[in-house]
Amino acid sequence: DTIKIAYIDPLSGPFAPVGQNILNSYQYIADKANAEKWGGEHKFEVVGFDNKGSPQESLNVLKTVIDKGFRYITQGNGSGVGLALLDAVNKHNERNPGKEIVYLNHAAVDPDMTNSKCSFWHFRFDSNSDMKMEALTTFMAADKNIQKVYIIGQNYSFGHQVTRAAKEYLARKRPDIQIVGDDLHPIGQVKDFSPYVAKIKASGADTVITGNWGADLALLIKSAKDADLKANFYTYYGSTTGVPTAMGASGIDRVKYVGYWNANNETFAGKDIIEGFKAKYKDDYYSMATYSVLAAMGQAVKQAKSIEPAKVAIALEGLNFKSLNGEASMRKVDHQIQQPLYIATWVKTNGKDVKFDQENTGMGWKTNQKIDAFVASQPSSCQMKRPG
Amino acid sequence: MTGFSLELIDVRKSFGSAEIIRGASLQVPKGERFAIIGPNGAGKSTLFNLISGRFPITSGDILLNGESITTLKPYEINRRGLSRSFQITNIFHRLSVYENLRCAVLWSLGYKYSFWDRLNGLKDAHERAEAVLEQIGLKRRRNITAGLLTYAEQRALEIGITIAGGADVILLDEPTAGMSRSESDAAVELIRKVTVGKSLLMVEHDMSVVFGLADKIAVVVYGEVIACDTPANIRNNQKVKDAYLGGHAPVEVE
Amino acid sequence: MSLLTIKNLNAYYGKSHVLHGVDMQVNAGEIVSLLGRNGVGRSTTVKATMGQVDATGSILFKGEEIIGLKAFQIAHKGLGYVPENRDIFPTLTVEQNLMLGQKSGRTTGDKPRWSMEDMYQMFPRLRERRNTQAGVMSGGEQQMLTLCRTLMGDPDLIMIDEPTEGLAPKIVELVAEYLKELKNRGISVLLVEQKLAIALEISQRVYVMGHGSIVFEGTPAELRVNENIRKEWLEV
Amino acid sequence: MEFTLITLLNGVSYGLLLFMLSSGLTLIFSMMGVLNFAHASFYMLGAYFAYAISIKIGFWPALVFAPLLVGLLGAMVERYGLRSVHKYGHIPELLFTFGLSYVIVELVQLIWGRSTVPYPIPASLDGPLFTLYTTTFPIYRGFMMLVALVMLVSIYLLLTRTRIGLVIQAALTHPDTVEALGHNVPRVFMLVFGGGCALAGLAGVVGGNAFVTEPGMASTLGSIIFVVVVVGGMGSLAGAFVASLLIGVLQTFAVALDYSFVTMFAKLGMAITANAPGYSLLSLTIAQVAPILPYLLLVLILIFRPRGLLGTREG
Amino acid sequence: MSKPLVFKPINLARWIIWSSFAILLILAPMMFNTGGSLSLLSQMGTLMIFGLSYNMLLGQGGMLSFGHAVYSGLGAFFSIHAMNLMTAGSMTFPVSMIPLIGGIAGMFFGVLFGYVTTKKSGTTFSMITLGMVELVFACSLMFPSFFGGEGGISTNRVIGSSFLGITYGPQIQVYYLIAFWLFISTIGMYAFTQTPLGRIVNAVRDNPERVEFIGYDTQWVRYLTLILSAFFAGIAGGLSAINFEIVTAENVSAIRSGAVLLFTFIGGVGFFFGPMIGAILGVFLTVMLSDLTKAWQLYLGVFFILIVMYAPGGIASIIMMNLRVAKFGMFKRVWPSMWKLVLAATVTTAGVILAVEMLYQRTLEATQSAVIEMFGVSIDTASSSWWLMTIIVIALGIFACAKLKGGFAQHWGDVNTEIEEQMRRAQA
Ligand SMILES: Nc1ncnc2c1ncn2[C@@H]1O[C@H](COP(=O)(O)OP(=O)(O)OP(=O)(O)O)[C@@H](O)[C@H]1O
Ligand SMILES: Nc1ncnc2c1ncn2[C@@H]1O[C@H](COP(=O)(O)OP(=O)(O)OP(=O)(O)O)[C@@H](O)[C@H]1O
Ligand SMILES: CC(C)C[C@H](N)C(=O)O
Ligand SMILES: [Mg+2]
Ligand SMILES: [Mg+2]
Repeated sequence: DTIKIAYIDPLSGPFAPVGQNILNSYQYIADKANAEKWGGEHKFEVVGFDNKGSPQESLNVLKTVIDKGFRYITQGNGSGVGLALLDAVNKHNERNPGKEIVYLNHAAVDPDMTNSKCSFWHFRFDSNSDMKMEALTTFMAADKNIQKVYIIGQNYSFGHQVTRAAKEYLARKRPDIQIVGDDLHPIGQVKDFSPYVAKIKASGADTVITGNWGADLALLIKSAKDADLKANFYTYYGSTTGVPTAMGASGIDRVKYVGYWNANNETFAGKDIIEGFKAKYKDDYYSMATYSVLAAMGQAVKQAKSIEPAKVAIALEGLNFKSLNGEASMRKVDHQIQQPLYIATWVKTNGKDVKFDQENTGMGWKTNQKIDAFVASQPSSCQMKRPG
Repeated sequence: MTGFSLELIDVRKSFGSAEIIRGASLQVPKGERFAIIGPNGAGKSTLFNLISGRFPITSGDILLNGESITTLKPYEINRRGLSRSFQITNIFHRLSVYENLRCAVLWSLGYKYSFWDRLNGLKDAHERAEAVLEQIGLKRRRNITAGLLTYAEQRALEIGITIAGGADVILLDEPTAGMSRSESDAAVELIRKVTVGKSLLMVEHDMSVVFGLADKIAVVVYGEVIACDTPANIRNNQKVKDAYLGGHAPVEVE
Repeated sequence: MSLLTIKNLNAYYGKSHVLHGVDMQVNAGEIVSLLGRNGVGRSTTVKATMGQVDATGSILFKGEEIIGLKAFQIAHKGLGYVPENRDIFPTLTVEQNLMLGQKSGRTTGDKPRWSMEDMYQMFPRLRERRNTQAGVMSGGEQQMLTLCRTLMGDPDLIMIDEPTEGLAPKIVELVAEYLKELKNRGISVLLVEQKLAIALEISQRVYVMGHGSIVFEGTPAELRVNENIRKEWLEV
Repeated sequence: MEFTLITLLNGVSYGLLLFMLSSGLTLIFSMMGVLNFAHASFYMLGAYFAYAISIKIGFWPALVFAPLLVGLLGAMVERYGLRSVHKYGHIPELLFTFGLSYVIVELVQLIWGRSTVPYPIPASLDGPLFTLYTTTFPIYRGFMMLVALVMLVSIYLLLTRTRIGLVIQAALTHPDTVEALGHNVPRVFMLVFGGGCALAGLAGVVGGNAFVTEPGMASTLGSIIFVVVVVGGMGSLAGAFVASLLIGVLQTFAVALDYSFVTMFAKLGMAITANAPGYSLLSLTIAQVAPILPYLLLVLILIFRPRGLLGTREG
Repeated sequence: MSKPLVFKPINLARWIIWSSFAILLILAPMMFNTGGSLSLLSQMGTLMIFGLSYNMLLGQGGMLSFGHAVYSGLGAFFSIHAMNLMTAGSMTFPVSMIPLIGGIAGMFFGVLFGYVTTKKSGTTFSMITLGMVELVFACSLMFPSFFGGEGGISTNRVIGSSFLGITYGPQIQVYYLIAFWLFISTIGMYAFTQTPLGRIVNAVRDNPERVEFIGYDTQWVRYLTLILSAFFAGIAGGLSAINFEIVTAENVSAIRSGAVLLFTFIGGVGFFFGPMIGAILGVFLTVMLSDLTKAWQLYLGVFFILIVMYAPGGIASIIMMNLRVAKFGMFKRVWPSMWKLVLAATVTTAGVILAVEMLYQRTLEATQSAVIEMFGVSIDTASSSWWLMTIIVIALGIFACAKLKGGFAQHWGDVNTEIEEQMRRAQA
């Protein structure tokens, strides 16, 4: 049978570039999975639906895809949307027993989704923002040069989570570090970051932590370069579509990111995918969660011997599987994936440890450290209601 | 309480530094028809605008039925029983002729801002509108959109809207402008008919209309009322001849 | 010498046929009046000549066919037009209104016949109000302004639609004087008038129009004696 | 001190970019009465054209040709679209441009894709212009300011030395009469619309690489330039200039100020705790309310001075 | 807009129209019973109320508002908070009446904001509403406890135990709730057009100055109308809160306000029912079309521009014009030239759609396969023969349109002049 997965993410509007890249990634991996029979005799099909970046529109799309017979949905671009979908999926499953749907989350990383708001029908294949912050601060703690930190983020749930976690964890690990300022700006609306940069500069910060993504990150870094801000940037999303182009050489050695994968990893795992993807789409493969989702799903349907969501969900719980960053597992208590994390720095490619560039800039990410799954792991407050 | 419907006491009006109305005084007794004549730019229309509340006055006083109305808004003045027409046609061009008139009667019948009355159920408004329609001779054009009327018909409608509310002081600004002889004769008849028992103040350049209709004529020159008298006296007033009439015989019939 | 010759002019508003073959002409140095009742199509004739109404037939101006040309092209050929409903530009000042009367990109090198100063001398009232917004001027003042505005474009033939409408009797006389003055300066005038007395007094020839075509052509004297025409077409 | 100066400079240069954008809009709006909702889209086109041209023959030619191209396009839009809508009145005109903005953004994506295009600052303008204390001020920002000023002067000359403005204003009420006076009204309309669009295009050429060239760049700037035009006074170029600077500086400074009622009261020795009534309102910092300031200004201006700062006519 | 159309449709007793409307509402879910059409119908219903309320301002009052979503959006937020309070047990209220809370909230803000906005009219009014909506929208991110930040506020419409089996869980129940409110609101708003205030606001639209001289304060007229319109907008908001079970900041945004303006205009502002057609099309275009094609915004934009350019009275006026022609028995005179033009236009449209889809495939989807399925055939976008064919189709279509347009315009014009002539004679 065919396992039809509805991809509900922005395919138009300001966030379309990221949405389109990830959809391509999914379809590329699906082709690979089908060729390699990851799901046994079952095939994967990922179909894109445009939610225009809006929670409300996503619920519309959700209704449509349910009517079209989809039983699996995947989403990731924006925790605001994620939370709305989570809620709607819960309601749907409650009202339509026997016709449940499963939400495969590939990137919405608000910790609440696997804590206070956790759901049996939701599985997250990205490490949540607390886990990433745990890794990031662990890495930062070792750097004695870091004295003054400035936190800047987008004014929405994910941005708030990053700010909170950064303060909490730094205070725990390096109480000597001073938080010299924090800012939340409207998401996707700021054209000129120079006032923020002036503020950062005035604060004397040597390090900036930001969860910004898309244009918000690109513009921030550009302004920092213009004003000659000599601070290092610790980001979550330096490697997403558009950012590498925008920062170009100005980000060299200054910008780092924390994520679940890096193309230039220790073994160059996923090399063939990156190359194949680039040949096909003239774009970079960076959303490795697409691989994890299909790998886990394939294994789960084989285990469940069914593609019925209720059964597959049970199989997914606690599943151990191999992903491109090594061994990963879907923790049963909260459906939060446990996987290693990478910290990498933007440098010129050198053909040795930095082979792959991004967006044809001639620059790429050099792995600084691979952090084991347990280091970043967080306790969960999830009280999951399981069906039956 | 004076016997005047309308009284202007030393009214002045300046636009910027230019004083346009320079102490005009005038008394219109109840039930009389007054014509205002005067050279172009003398301030006749401006005077109307002051009386009807379109512009605030600079100094002086205007009394309507003995009460000052200088600080009131146009709609408040209208509610006190003064209604005016415009030199340039000013109707509701996308509404039908009938609707134009019905709108004009609503306030005076007390329907105000009502959104609970059914318009078609208001018999009194309907009857009043129909009556005015009859009076202004537009019965046949009842359901035509007002914007599609001919010029003369629009002028008639303009007068209709002005009188529909039943105001007892009526101001008409060049009601027959642009009409042909026969049309303006008809208009004079109409005005005569609808202003019976009311006070009328009318600006006109057409001397046959003025002398045919007015009980008294006020002459405005440079923002002042230089004369106010019966038509016969005005006709022979040398000052008026100099300032306004020129060599033309006042009643010109070809 | 014929300055303007109109032959078999038919004009339409959308589908409604308003002019049915109008023939008339204006000679250099003449004042010609076009008379008729309301709505017979006098304004339409003038508008069609000016290219503002769809028309067929032939209109020769200084020997050139101008039918089908755009209004601004016709204006550049030296035809001036004063519309009946004044059409002053209300947001501009009096002086700006006059400035717009001057044609853009004038080619003739010689000095125009009229300067702004001439206008102010003709109607001192306009000078007083030169910096006032034209929209607030009195009806009569606006009438003067439109006339002057067209003169500023230095036309050879000026078509004036009901110039005395809304003017005080004394000013009406004044306008009549000025029209004669125009003629003296070598400008031809095509006058559309309602006030018979004036038209007959100042024009050399008159046309009477009825239902979209010319029903009488002659001198004022001829019209005065032609009871029939006056009764039937001029409703006196 | 350093902070204040730099922030002021930033505010002024941001304000000047706003001015570049709003000058074209003001021009079109004041003259033709058309609220061009697609104005920001033409700004975007300017950036994309400049990108396309600059990868072929360089930035400097792009600086000339891209605005011309955008202007040409604008003129064509006027000629084949707007002109036929003109007779229905201003609302349909506005709606036409509203629809146009949808179409342009789609076409841009169709041609250049949905992601950011690499449109860099030319090497000759890259780098610091001067250093103020420790902060560098980029050459490119200086260049932007220069272009804006040149633009201001040339529009001013155009408006005061020609009658174009008068012709158009008059044509708004009586187009036939203006034509009968010998002015080619349709052509003037086309020129003005094209010219306004070219100005937007020029802003795009300069703004596109100062910030980012991407399909969303139009919608993000769209409403703020309306604020500029209205606050300045519809139709007043000087007003648009003042308003641009005002809003630029206001927004830049607001972002930098972390004061709220809570901190203010704290300075006065009053502590307000999180459970005081209206705490969420009182604890908002100026930086946080920065986004609403332009709109607040707009509403206040419209209530208390509907003509705008330097406007002459209302509505 | 253009020349007002004087024509009353078949002047049958009003109740026939209303009862067929009611029957239509009842039967609609049975007629369109495939998959998602129920939720589409529900959305259309809410958008109809919203559009009708907007037209109270634009069509009837001549007030071009860029900020109408403020009222529906705030109505929706109040409704959803009420529902959440009910879920939490701190409030009891029948779910069916929730839209009333929305309406009252809308009205409250109408009273508040309207006082400021309606002080002015014309462009100034438009601009203040634009400022107002941006202000409210920007505020929405500042007060996350009320507006829910980016993610919005969600709720569960199934509250308490079922009443007569109605839980509002199943979509069909929600549909009927919406249909009920739509019916009531439509009657209410239609009735408004037949009241003194409703008529005076028409007069204010046509000529505000004169209204002052027949005794009315135009500011009050606008203000009261806006308040009433905000009430109905709030009802629409309340219904959308129930339907979607989520309300986000975009509900109070300029984009939402622009959308209602767009759809109301497409439907036609000159007729009472215009916005209803607009709502049907609006939902179709934004929801269905975006599923069918990536180019939906392009089509939407082009379609809208065509309407503005060629049918500024909206779809409603196109329908009414044709009905009028038919009623006067002259349809057969236009039909011969009409069907040819329609055919040519269809061919052109098909060609253009083909070209656009192929282009999209070449550029944005280049990486997928070069083949797309359209009109039931697979098309190879990489082959030049397909492109050649498409271009020929478009060229032929445009050529035919250009040739046939004149003839049709001629016939159409003749017929309509004749009708107007007949009507004039009937009047005289
Ligand atoms: N709002 C205003 N601002 C400045 N000047 C004004 C204003 N309104 C009127 N005026 C001036 O006041 C004078 C009187 O104008 P008004 O319209 O009252 O004249 P009138 O007597 O009605 O003339 P007419 O017979 O030509 O209509 C005119 O010179 C006019 O320009
Ligand atoms: N824009 C128009 N659309 C349709 N019909 C029109 C239009 N303008 C004028 N008409 C009609 O054309 C005919 C001639 O009008 P025209 O204006 O030429 O008359 P006129 O002789 O100048 O009369 P008036 O004394 O009213 O100025 C009239 O019957 C009029 O109703
Ligand atoms: C795609 C990601 C940038 C989305 C982001 N991590 C969020 O949770 O909102
Ligand atoms: Mg007057
Ligand atoms: Mg005429």
